[in-house]
Amino acid sequence: MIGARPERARTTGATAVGTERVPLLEMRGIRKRFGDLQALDGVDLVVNEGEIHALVGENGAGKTTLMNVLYGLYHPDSGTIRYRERDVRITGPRDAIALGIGMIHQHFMLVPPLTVAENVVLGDERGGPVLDDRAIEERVRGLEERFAIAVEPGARVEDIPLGLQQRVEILKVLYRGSELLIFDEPTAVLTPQEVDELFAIVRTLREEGKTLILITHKLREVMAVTDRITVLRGGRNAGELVTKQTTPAEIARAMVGREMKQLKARATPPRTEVILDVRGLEALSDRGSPALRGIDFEIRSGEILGIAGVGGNGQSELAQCLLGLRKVAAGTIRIGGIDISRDDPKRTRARGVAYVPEDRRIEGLVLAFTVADDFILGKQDRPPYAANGIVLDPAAILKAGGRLAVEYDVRPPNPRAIVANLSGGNQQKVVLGRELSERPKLIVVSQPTRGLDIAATEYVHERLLEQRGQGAAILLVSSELDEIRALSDRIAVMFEGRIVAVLDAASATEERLGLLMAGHTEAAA
Amino acid sequence: MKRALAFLLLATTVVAACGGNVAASPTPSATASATATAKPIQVGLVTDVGGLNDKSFNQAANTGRLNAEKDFGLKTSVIESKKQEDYVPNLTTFAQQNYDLVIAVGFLMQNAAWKVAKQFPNVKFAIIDGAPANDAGNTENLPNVANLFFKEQEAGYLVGVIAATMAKNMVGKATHNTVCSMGGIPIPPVDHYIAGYQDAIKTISPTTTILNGYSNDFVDQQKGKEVGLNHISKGCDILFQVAGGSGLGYIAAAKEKGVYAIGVDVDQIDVAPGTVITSAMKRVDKAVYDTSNAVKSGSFKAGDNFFSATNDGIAFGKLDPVVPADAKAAADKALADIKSGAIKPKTDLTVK
Amino acid sequence: MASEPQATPTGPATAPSVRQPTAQWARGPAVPVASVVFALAIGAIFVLLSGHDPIAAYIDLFRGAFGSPYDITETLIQTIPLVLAGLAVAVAFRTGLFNIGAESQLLIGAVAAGAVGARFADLPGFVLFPMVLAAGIGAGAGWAAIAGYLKAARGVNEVITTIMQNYIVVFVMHWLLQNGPMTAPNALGTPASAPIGAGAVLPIIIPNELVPLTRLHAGIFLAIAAVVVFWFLLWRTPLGYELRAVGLGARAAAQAGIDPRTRIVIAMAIAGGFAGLAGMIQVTGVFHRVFDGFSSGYGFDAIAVALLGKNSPIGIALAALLFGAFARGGSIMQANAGVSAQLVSVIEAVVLFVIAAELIVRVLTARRRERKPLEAIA
Amino acid sequence: MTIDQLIGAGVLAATLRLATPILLAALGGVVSERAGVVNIALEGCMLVGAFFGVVAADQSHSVVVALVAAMAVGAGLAAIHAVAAIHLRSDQIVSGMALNILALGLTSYLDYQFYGTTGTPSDLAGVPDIEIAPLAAVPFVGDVIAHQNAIVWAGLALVVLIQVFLFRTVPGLRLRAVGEHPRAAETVGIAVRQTRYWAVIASGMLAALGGAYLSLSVAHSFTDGMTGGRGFIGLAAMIFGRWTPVGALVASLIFGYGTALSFSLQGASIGDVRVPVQLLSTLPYVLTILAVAGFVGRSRPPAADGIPYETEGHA
Repeated sequence: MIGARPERARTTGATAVGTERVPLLEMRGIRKRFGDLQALDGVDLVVNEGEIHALVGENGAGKTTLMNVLYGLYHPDSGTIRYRERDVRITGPRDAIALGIGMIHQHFMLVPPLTVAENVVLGDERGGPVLDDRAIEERVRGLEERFAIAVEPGARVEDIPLGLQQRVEILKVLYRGSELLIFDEPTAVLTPQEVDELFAIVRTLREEGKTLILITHKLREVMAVTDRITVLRGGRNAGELVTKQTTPAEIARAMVGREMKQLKARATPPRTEVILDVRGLEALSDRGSPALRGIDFEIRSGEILGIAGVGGNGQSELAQCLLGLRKVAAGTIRIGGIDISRDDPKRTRARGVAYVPEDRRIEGLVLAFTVADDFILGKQDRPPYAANGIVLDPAAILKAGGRLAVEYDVRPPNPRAIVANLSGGNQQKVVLGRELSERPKLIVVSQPTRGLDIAATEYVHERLLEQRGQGAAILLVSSELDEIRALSDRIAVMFEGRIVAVLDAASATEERLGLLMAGHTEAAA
Repeated sequence: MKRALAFLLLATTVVAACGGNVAASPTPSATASATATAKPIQVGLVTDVGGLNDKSFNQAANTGRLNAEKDFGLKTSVIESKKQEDYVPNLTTFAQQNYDLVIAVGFLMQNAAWKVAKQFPNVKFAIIDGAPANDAGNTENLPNVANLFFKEQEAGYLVGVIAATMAKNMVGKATHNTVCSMGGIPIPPVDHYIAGYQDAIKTISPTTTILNGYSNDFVDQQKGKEVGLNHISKGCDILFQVAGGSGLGYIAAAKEKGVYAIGVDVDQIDVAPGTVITSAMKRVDKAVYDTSNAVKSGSFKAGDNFFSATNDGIAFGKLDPVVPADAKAAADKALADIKSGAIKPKTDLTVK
Repeated sequence: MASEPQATPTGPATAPSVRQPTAQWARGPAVPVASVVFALAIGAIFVLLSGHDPIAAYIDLFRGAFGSPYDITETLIQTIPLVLAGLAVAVAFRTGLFNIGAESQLLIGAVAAGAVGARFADLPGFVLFPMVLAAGIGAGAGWAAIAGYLKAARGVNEVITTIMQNYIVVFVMHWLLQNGPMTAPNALGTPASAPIGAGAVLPIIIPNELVPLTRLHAGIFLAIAAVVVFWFLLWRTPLGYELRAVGLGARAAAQAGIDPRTRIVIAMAIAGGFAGLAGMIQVTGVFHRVFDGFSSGYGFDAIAVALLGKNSPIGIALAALLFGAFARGGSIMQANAGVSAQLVSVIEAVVLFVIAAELIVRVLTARRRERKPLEAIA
Repeated sequence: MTIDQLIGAGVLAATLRLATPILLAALGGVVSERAGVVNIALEGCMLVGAFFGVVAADQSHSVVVALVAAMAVGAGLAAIHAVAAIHLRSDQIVSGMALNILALGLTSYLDYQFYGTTGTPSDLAGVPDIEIAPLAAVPFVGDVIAHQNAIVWAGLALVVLIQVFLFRTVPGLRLRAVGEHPRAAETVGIAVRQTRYWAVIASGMLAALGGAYLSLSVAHSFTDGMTGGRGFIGLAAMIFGRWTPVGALVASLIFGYGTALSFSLQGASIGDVRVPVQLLSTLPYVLTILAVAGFVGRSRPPAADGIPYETEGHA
């Protein structure tokens, strides 16, 4: 069926579920430098056969770099890797695959125009040079049955939701008979139900004798599913823990080296003035199918409305419609009573709408620009940046850039720095500085903390709450339910282009939200 | 990088290996510092944008230059113009270096030659296919400029006589009584050839069908060939090309389909033996050769110098054996008649 | 990062050309100079193999380009249209567009300038010259804007449109000038228009007493002005900022209220305007009428010039000067050293390859390069 | 204007002939760009193919040797581009433009050195036509396809072959993966750079075959710059055809048809007005723009097209 390796895995796996374990993998003293950055500074990692091992740490702690070293994508400057008690040299993914190491990447390594089955078998197609679609689809189907993972093998990857794409990634690894599976931040894009399904798959895999490394910074998941924990901080080991004998607080301390702040409680209730009023909004997706099918909601001054939902249920299109980036097919969008549904982004923004887009690297920022230049994106034709709207004033731009960089804690606070060279958190601060600095009435925020470390996440949240306090209406789209629940006054759940429920934050339990997001409206009501 | 170097080395080796084939490379000449005393006569040739490899009059002019260098012991050089704006500086370059004769090849240089020749009254100039033209576009003859004109219509007429005779008598593969021509672009020096050709055919064989076309290109062979195939499909079996490199494609069409072709400017009998039956020759090489000799011997004549049938500046080329004696005789007679003035070939197209 | 596929609305080919706009020149002159030397060394092999003395040939090359005041002015005349056409390519590059059509934009600018200059030849200069200037710039701009419009409205890749436009203009010029509507009744027997009015002619700027025979015309001031305008437009106006934003991040620009579609049309129009100006200058400064097919490839050399100059104003001016020097010096090299004109093209290509492809830098750094991981900089 | 001038067998046969060199260049573009490398040096590859095909035919008197030599030199020129684009991660447009200039200069120079005074030999071995005797007698169809050149058929066969290769074989799947998402390809053990090298080299060979078609099938000689921008038109045909071989064929045929019309309509009138022959020549170009604007519109290149792939350890 799949090849010879799983047989061996199964026999060894039978003993591995017990407590006495042999190390499957030993990485010792791994160092890796990128230019001025010492990404890994003598890291050790020991993973026992048959366990689920958590590799935790903040963004930038070196988790992914370490795993890329293991997978052969980077070569360590020094350090040794032992696998199955043999020293190994992994010079590329091919070596890693041959050893039985597989990786489920955080940014999926899938080729969007190819089918699910083609992606699964890519690089190890078997059966001669001719591509036999039916044969590979059959093979993939067999694999799916064995591990109870369901995806349509003939579907194009670009057409299926992220949750299913992740299953394709898992299938790719299983197809190659991997015994050691590395999951890099696997839950970032999943709904609670999908997370549960993923963990079910994960446990099945362990029962099948696989060994798993789970890279994450979500402590709840660490506690729920793993056996042992390695904590990294700043490219060094910061703790080896056994899950059953530790607490989330202990892990968190190890990760950040300090106590975490608690979000400030929402001090004031929302005001009464309605800022945004959306009625009967309809719009088409890029492919021309209905993406929004009649959306009604309003947001008041000083209120945060969270939008929960599985990715691809219309959240992005909703944000784009509000900004004027997407054509509104029907319905109205009123800001302070004025319909802006036919306005382009320039006019929309002139009405006081700000936007923190989902993908800051593509949509939020011009990466090749300087910090100062990115701060004025969209304001380039206004004083003080352009006198009379005709001539740019570089001195004013630079001055404003310096001021905003300090005000929004961009590090280094150098307005001439190229944005592409900043960390993700600092890039997001540039976006915030641009969008929030002119007292917007409505802020449309999409995935504001994706990929950010804890400190940057806290910073973003504080800034959003500060805006709320100043009376802005905020629409928050996020796939992080924790974030939505922590920040929102009310939570709207989107499913298939509709808002299926609007809940008070207090009554929005994770279970209820999860069911609504999955389309079980009656069960959750 | 290693591969890149290896390729370059390969390429250069090819050059080196084949270098022996090079017939005549231009001689490095003395720099401007040479003084007028006891120096050999210097002749500079400036081509138009067609370049030395145009399979047409630039190439012919260069042949004349090289022959003159060999036969008269001259020092000669050539500059290929890459753009029209290069004409003035290129002519000036030779004039500044006190060349004795500077030859501008092609009517495109009439204005440029006028400008430069006025600045250098002590240097002699010659313009192939043209006369000095002032900025208003009017011809303004200068005492140091020879205007070398050719009567292309005469050459066209001569080959037209051969084509008409063969078409009328259905000689060899010429069985459809249809003859054709193709120009590069419809401009006077091209159309003069074709006008003379058509004139001869209308005169000698009025029943013969005449077609004419243009490739709209002087380089692209495939375009020339397509026009040729189109003509052949309409029954043409004698094809006269006046289109430089593109015309080679017209000849290729004739060769492929087994019909006859007529070359232009230079003797193109060797381009496709058995296909090319003759050529309408414009002896640019002779004009360059003669003018160089005239400078050396002191018989340089400014103003219009006509190269025509009369002084063998115009001729028809070598004949393929298929050309019957009566056709040759008719052409010889036409040549004599043109010389005597009894025939004056038209310069306007009969069939466009 | 390079390995992350990013579907941006800009063309496929353009992205690499606009990254790190000034990286190389910023490193100082050592690398470009070393590159030229290296390229000349490779060229010397060819010269040697063709049976000539490379040292003498290069001396002629240099003397031909810069050996006397006259030579310098001739080099500058060659440089002027290359600068302007280079700017035309660069404006588009900066906006994320690949303008292969500078050639046709230049030609149509020349045709328009020539047509107006000849039709209203009797008008006084202060009326005629602005008309001719506007005609040249306007025709180039309008023609190029078609490609921009088709891209913005219909999604037609500008590479297709501008390539096709190049050919269309060539044939339209054939038609206009070969016994066509613009052909002069007294056109020297050549395909050419009537001369433009004296009022439209750009004056020679250096007295003949100083540099005998020089043709250097006031077009050089227009070219310098254009370089300044290019810089000012792109780096000192909101519009230029918007064009650069669209070129470097079209989606980010779009969400910030900068509509890439309108900017694409504007950028192409500006590009065409520069190229049209180049054509207009050739007509008013050099030919004083329109000749059929007078440009043999300025528009293509311009791509090389823009890329060699890293799409920066000074870089383009220097690159154009280099190409101009090759063009002028190459003629002298052929006249004096007898080196074939084609070899100059070969050397030119090697220079372009070595400098613009940053061959030396990249060979030197090829082994030291490491890709920063996303996480490391995130 | 007659029906025969518009869709006669002669026009259609000419369409095939005129489409072939553009098609081959476009196929080269498809292969290279599908793997993620923009190869604007197609024009140069065609030109060296045209020239060295003639040189080899002259020296060897063998068509096979000539075609192999043409494609080898095309591959060599493309290999330089590959080194610059893949190994050195230079700007791919710059490299391509430089190689175009190099090819034009080098072939003109060598042409003059080899054949300047004599011209290309007239007895040059040419690529033969393929006569399909059973079809020759069939009206119309026979006139269109019974006497086409071997390379015309080769071009059509290559459309099928490359279409099948790209979309129905394992190496084709890998090549597309490399052009869409090289990192994903690398993570499953595909050699990204090696794949790209082969693709670029293959593109040079295809373009060179197109050049050899011009010199060895059409003209039986070489003239300077005889490719006349067909490499660039091939590039346009590739985009027009949405980076697929079949699409490139359609685009090339439309362009070839426009060109064929511009010849067959010479002398035709619209009403009483004779269409100037020069304006007829704009037909293929206008037709192409109209076709793309009207029917094709936005087309999406391979996602990693033109972006150098950076990885550690292979430099």
